[in-house]
Amino acid sequence: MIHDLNLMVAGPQGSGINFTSDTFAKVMAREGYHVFTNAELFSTIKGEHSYFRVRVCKDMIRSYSERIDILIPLDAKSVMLHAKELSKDGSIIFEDSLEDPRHADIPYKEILQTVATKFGKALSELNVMKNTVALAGATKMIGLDKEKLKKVISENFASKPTIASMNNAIVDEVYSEFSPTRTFDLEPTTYKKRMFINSTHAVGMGKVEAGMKFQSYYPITPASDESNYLERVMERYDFVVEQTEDEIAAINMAVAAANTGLRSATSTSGPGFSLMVEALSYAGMTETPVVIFYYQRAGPATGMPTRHEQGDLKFALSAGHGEFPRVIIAPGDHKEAFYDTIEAFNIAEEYQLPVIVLLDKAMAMSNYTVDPFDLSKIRINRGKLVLSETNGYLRYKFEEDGVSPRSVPGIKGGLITIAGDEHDEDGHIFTEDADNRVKMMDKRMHKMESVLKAVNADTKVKFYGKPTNKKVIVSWGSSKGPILDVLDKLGEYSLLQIRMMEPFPVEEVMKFLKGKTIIAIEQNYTGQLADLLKEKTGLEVSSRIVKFNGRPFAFEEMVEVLSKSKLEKREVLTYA
Amino acid sequence: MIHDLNLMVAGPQGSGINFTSDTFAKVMAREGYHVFTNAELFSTIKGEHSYFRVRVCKDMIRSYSERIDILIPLDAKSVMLHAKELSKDGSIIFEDSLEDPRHADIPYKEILQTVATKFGKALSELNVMKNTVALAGATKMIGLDKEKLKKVISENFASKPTIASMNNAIVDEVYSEFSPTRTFDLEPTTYKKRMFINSTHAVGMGKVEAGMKFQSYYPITPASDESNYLERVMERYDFVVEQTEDEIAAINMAVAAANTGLRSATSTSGPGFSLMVEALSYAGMTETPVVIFYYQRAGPATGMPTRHEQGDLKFALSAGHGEFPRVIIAPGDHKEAFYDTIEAFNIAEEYQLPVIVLLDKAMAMSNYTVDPFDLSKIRINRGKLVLSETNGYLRYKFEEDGVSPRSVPGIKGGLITIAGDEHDEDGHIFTEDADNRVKMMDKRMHKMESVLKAVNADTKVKFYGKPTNKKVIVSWGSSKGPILDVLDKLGEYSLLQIRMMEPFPVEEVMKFLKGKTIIAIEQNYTGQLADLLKEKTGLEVSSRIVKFNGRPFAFEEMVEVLSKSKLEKREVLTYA
Amino acid sequence: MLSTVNPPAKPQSYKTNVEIDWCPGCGDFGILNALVLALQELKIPNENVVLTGGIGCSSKIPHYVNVNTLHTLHGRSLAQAQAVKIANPRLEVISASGDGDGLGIGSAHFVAAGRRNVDMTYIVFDNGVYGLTKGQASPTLPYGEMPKSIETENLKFPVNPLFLGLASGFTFVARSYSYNIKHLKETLVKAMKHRGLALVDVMQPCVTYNNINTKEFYDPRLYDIEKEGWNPVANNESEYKQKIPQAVVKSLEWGDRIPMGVFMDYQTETYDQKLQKLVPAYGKKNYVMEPIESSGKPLNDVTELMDSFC
Amino acid sequence: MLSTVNPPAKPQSYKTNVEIDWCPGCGDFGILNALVLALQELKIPNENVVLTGGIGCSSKIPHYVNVNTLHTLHGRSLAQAQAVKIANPRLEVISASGDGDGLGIGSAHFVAAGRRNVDMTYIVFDNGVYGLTKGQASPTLPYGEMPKSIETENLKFPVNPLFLGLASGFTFVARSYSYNIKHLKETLVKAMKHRGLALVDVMQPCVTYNNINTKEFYDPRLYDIEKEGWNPVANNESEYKQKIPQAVVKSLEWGDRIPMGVFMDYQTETYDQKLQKLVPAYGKKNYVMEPIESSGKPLNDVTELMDSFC
Ligand SMILES: Cc1ncc(C[n+]2csc(CCOP(=O)(O)OP(=O)(O)O)c2C)c(N)n1
Ligand SMILES: Cc1ncc(C[n+]2csc(CCOP(=O)(O)OP(=O)(O)O)c2C)c(N)n1
Ligand code: SF4
Ligand code: SF4
Ligand SMILES: [Mg+2]
Ligand SMILES: [Mg+2]
Repeated sequence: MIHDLNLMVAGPQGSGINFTSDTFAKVMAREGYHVFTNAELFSTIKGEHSYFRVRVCKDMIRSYSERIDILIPLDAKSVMLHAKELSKDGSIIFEDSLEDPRHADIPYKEILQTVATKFGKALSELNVMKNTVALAGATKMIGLDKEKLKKVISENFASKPTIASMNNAIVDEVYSEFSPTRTFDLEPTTYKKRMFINSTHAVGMGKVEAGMKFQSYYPITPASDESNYLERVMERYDFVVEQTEDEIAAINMAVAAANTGLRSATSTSGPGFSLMVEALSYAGMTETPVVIFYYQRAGPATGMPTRHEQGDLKFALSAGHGEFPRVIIAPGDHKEAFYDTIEAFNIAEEYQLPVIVLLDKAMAMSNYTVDPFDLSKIRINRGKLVLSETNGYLRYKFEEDGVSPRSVPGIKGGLITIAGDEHDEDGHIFTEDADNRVKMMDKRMHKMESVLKAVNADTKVKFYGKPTNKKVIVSWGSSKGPILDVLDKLGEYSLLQIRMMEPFPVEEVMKFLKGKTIIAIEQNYTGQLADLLKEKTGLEVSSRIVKFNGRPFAFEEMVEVLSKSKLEKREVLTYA
Repeated sequence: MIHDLNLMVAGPQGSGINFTSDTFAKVMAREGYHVFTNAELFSTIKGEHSYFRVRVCKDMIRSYSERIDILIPLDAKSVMLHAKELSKDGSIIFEDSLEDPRHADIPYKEILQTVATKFGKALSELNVMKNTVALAGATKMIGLDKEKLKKVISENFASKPTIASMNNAIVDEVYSEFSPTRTFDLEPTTYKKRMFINSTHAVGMGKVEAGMKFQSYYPITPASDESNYLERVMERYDFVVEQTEDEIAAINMAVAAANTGLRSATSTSGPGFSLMVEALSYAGMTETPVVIFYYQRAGPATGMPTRHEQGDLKFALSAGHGEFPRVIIAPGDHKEAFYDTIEAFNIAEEYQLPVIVLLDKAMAMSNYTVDPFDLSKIRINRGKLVLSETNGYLRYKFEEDGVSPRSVPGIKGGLITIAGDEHDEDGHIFTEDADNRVKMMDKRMHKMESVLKAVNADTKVKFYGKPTNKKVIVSWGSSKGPILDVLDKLGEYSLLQIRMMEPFPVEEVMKFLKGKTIIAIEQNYTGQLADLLKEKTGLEVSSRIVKFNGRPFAFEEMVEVLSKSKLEKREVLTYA
Repeated sequence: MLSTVNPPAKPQSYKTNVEIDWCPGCGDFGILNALVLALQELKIPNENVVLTGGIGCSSKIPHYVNVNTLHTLHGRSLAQAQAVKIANPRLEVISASGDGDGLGIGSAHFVAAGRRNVDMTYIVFDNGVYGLTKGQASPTLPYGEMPKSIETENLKFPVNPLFLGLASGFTFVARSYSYNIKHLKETLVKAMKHRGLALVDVMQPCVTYNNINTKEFYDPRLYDIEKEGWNPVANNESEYKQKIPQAVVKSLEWGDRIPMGVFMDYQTETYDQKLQKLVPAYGKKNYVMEPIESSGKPLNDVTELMDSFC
Repeated sequence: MLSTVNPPAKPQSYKTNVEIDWCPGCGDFGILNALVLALQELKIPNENVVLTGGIGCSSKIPHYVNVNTLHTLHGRSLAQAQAVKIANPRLEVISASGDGDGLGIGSAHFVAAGRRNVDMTYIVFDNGVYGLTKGQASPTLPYGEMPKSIETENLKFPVNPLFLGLASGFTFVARSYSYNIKHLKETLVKAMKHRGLALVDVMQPCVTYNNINTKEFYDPRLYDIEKEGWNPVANNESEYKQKIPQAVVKSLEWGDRIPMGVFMDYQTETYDQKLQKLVPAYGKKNYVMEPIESSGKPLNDVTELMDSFC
């Protein structure tokens, strides 16, 4: 009986790795298992070596494992590269014969020939279906009912019934012709309905639920998956997704649509965000409720576009010239990504400022199982939006709480004047008066305190583990998953996940960290959260555990480093 | 006998305020006085109310004073706005008669009529020369030899001799017709040759001396004054100044010209810098020696384009996605601006990284007297530049010190491959190998330590005042001037001017600040240097003295706040 | 232009009380006056008009017109204006830019705007210089010229806004003149009535910095192409393709005679019509007024979406 | 093009050993091959050639050509290339961009480049999609089309690179085809020989994402305008002005017959010639090789400048 099973599909990009691993994952998720996947691909379209990992377990898992139980290499290069990572009791499913005793000898050619004949096709036409052979081989080794696999295949090819039938015929053949010498006896589980998604889906659904009506974007890895997902559902939920000429247009359009009265957002990654910072500053100055979804990837410059990193925290914190209020929220998993998306729109509209939701490639490209979201508790708050006739209207009126009523074009008596120059209450820019300047700066900057007061504790930080533990890890974003997986194993650590980066929740953080030995774990070079922590609280971390080779944390390296008797000031993790 | 004299010229923009105050300043500088000016103008072309201050003293002065001794209002509005600021022993020079006893009654009309007749002109044609009447009135009150004024006027109108003669005839008339009731007896001084310049000139001369061959820019206040100055001298010193279509092109062109082998730079202000950050990240990734001159102005967004602020420190520190090395130097006066400019090019080429020279509007638009630069000690270091035939060349070769030899196009055997994606030693991008990534990140980031080791102490910090003082002010940029002026008066304070912001000179800073009561003085809202200090050293300032109304520090408000028996945690200065 | 205003409301004055800070004699005044007259003629309720500007002397015009205004960033007037119209197609949207703003830093948006054909009007204040930053060369300054504000002669060939507008796909392309308020007003009215993206390039002397392209320069040169028989209307795609090269020929004229008037007026699918292909309810519902919550509870329900992932 | 190479050196191979990662069958291969052949024909020493790329599948071409290469940022290939040539006019400079890179995010540089007329060659890899980000619509994708990689049909009208090139002031404008290596090579040779800014728009099928603009689509449609009698050479400004509208007419053809060849070839002042008006020594001295110091001491002396402020 094994607790978790790790499958890897490896091969040239474009050879169906994605299809194979996803189908497997989906089948296992339907069984009620928790499934976690990790995709490592090149920034090219076809041909370069890539690999996907699928980890399956009856308990919740949030990181990939270095251990491979079943390896499905789609070419000889992948055998060479990955066979050494395969556990000694593991199994390789490969079409050609191998010297390796772990080779699961499935009669590929015969199976395909049988099915080809049955459907009156040439053998070569079935080449693309080799992956199905491997897939069925794997599920058979796990002892899965073949009908379950066939059901998912049928759904995948819903629009191409013949293809579905052929693939399913292959499944039947594999199940009848292949008698595995090794099998994998996974601890059983009971069925629970779960979604198999990544954060681009979670954010997308969050945007729909939040009532977003306008999203502008410019294609970029890994952010555009989210926009492309939204394009698929915009017809059904009535909103506009606009692909722009560049990221400058993307954010300017989102800002303008927000000032026209729609909930608006844009999504991007590092290079694109760099082009957006002038307009971010503008959104701060003009008190525009716009939400920016920032999917970090390995930088600097074009960097490694399909690889992971949390390297842009400090940049997001101070991007844009001049000083203006902004809110930054960093969800740590897909579930948080969904709820935080809605919260981000609420904060943006209540306080009339730009909100950045900071995500990363690991969240964008790692699919895993998530319980369906609880929609009953969701609330929408549009703040002081004025949608009916008014008079004596001033867009930037000084109010007790610093937030002015917000009219939009089309409202009788509510003409707006939005200005990126310093302005008076009416939005006009010709004062340059020193006192007005001070009042307007105070008005805008004061919002940070208001946000800090209003936002609930859970949105700011989350604490995991025993409160009495002496050692507390601080971390953020997708690093949370691998850390939690290890906490379950190593009881002496707790984790403080910082979720709101700006305004920084000093009070909540101090509550959990004062007097503790603090370890920062982040996926960047310098340890940006550790710096921020010191700037905001004066607290010094005793060790910075960092990783910056473009790959997310592996379960094993996390166990390894945290099991050390003494942590160095800087620990660099390098599993790949 | 007065120690310093303060003159103000006020009026609608475009009415010659600039000419009047500059001429006066130049005449006094020629006398051997130290002269300091401050310009407050609107972000418009003509008509809006503006004012220039000129302060004159035999000792060095570095700030403006609220006290006005001579007021030259060019319209009635200026009388109304500024007469109240005039000291009770002061004098107003205005064409129309005033109730104010301080009015210096110069017979404008008669004087102009006399000169008009002499030159056979209509009186109306001399309207534009009213400022000369006021100017001569002022110099007469100071007891200045009229020939000295006439000499400067002749130089100003060198290409228009008739205009010069007419203006000088006016001077003669004023000196003969006007007998001031009040005079200003300024402490005498001895002549010393000094330049009357602002930082755009200092930087411009620094660039010429440094051998810069390519500057790209897009017009923006106040940075473009520097480029426009360079355009005036490029013919003589052989280099190219290129006005681009936007700031994105400006920095990309500077980067490309640098990689082609020229010392290259670009100059901008906040909104423009925001558009440059993607390419800044690229310069870090590609190890390109490019220098960016960043003239801060009041933000956010378009903000107050002609007003002062030091609001972009944190932005400059972390601008650009991903992590890469950069150097940031912040000169505190025009002299430092000159030498730092040359140093910036040296550092950029020695370490092959982007260098940001952080300036501000107060430096860009405040002309004052500066001793001629000492050119004898200037050194040029181009680092590992390869300009002759080579072989086995690799642009990003791993070397002990992390700096690879740098070839450029045109060198036999020295083909370069520059890449903004992560790359191998040869600049090719197809590895995405995890180990190579780690090595390349280390290579680049390691430069920060090297710079910190190599740069001399004076470039990092400067300390002023008694080392034994318990109270130390930390500050940066143009705030230094007003603070030094006050230190001379209040002996209990010392000043630590932080000049290198990145890499941060922790050691040098600790040396001067450990155990002291620290006061941060900055011209921004939040106290950005204080934050940086805390992040880097853990040191907490006891008070943040800030100003963010768009005007530089006045001498008096600085004295006032530092004379307080107890400073609050936050002190906001608001003189305008 | 706004299809129907129902019920027609009586507009308030279209001028604000804000003090105007352009230099005396600046061509910008004429554009302001003509725009106000055009709005008066069309009688669109003030609250249904949105005017955007970039950054520059010209781009301050929003503050002087009593409608909804967005004073945006340098070069971004057109990008923001299009989004306003996409967000709420019931609004009448006008965008103003300087020649630097629109044809230099903003030209990527200019080219892309032609691809959308959003139903709005874009006015370029064409003065050959960067007024607000003290008179540097703008993209339309002719080659070799050196207005008094510039250190060195202009080494760049000029952008021709009309030619570029035609090439980019603007469906209405016109030139007018800030000192001919009647022609300018009429041109603006036509531009606003046009369904689709309209470009109005306005010769606008900058009296402070550009001492070459002055009133004295333009007055004797400008002539009205429509008066000389040009019919800009293209009734279908083939007429459009046939008229484009002719319009290009006219746009290239510069010298003793400078043409003004409407060069092209072609009606084809606008962006709102096109969006309906993807989102059938688009434009039928008013997204701005459409509630997204009821007592704080979201009106959208993603259950279906969640199920698709199970 | 590089005026004279003296002494003419024998170039090494123009191909690198780097493994090419385009999809099998991609049109990009043809462009690479044609470019290498063109360089071979012109025999410019490798070290005197600079090739820049933006970001995209196409923009990876620098890694495959054995010359100096700058793999820049998305949309900035042309901006950087111009600066290389300005910095060192002795170099032969070629810039590559995808259609998204060059005509979308980079189009402000495209328009501005026409104003300078830097002597260099700009190759646009025109495949109708954003290849590297998985096939979204690029600015040249025809209206209403929906290649298999796209969620929704394309609502934008396409940019016409030739028309836009003519309007922006490119002095050499051509179209070729990646599967017609002979024509493409000859076109590239002409472009490089042209003194001034040359645009070569290459029809480049993306076999992975664009199942509409394929080899099967282009093969029967493309015809050579020069073979049908078009003479693109304009010998002076008036010929240029006269030929522009004719070239525009040709550029508008699209459908059963798609024209390729050189549409415009006009020689006028290049940017290096123009720069000499302001900086007489420009181009005479080689700034890159010119020393700026001697034993560490600066060779420039600003004493004169300092004096001017005293
Ligand atoms: C990103 C950015 N760069 C530069 C500027 C500075 N700037 C302000 S106005 C202007 C040019 C204005 O010229 P134009 O658009 O022709 O308008 P005009 O003033 O001539 O009406 C510039 C460059 C800015 N505000 N923002
Ligand atoms: C600023 C920025 N935005 C977005 C991207 C993502 N990106 C990479 S390639 C590409 C488009 C490539 O399309 P194209 O230029 O047509 O080249 P192709 O791949 O089709 O050859 C995009 C949008 C990026 N690298 N940088
Ligand atoms: S500078 Fe020129 S464009 Fe600007 S307001 Fe003055 S005259 Fe008009
Ligand atoms: S995705 Fe298209 S353009 Fe890119 S390499 Fe593949 S075929 Fe070529
Ligand atoms: Mg202009
Ligand atoms: Mg493309």
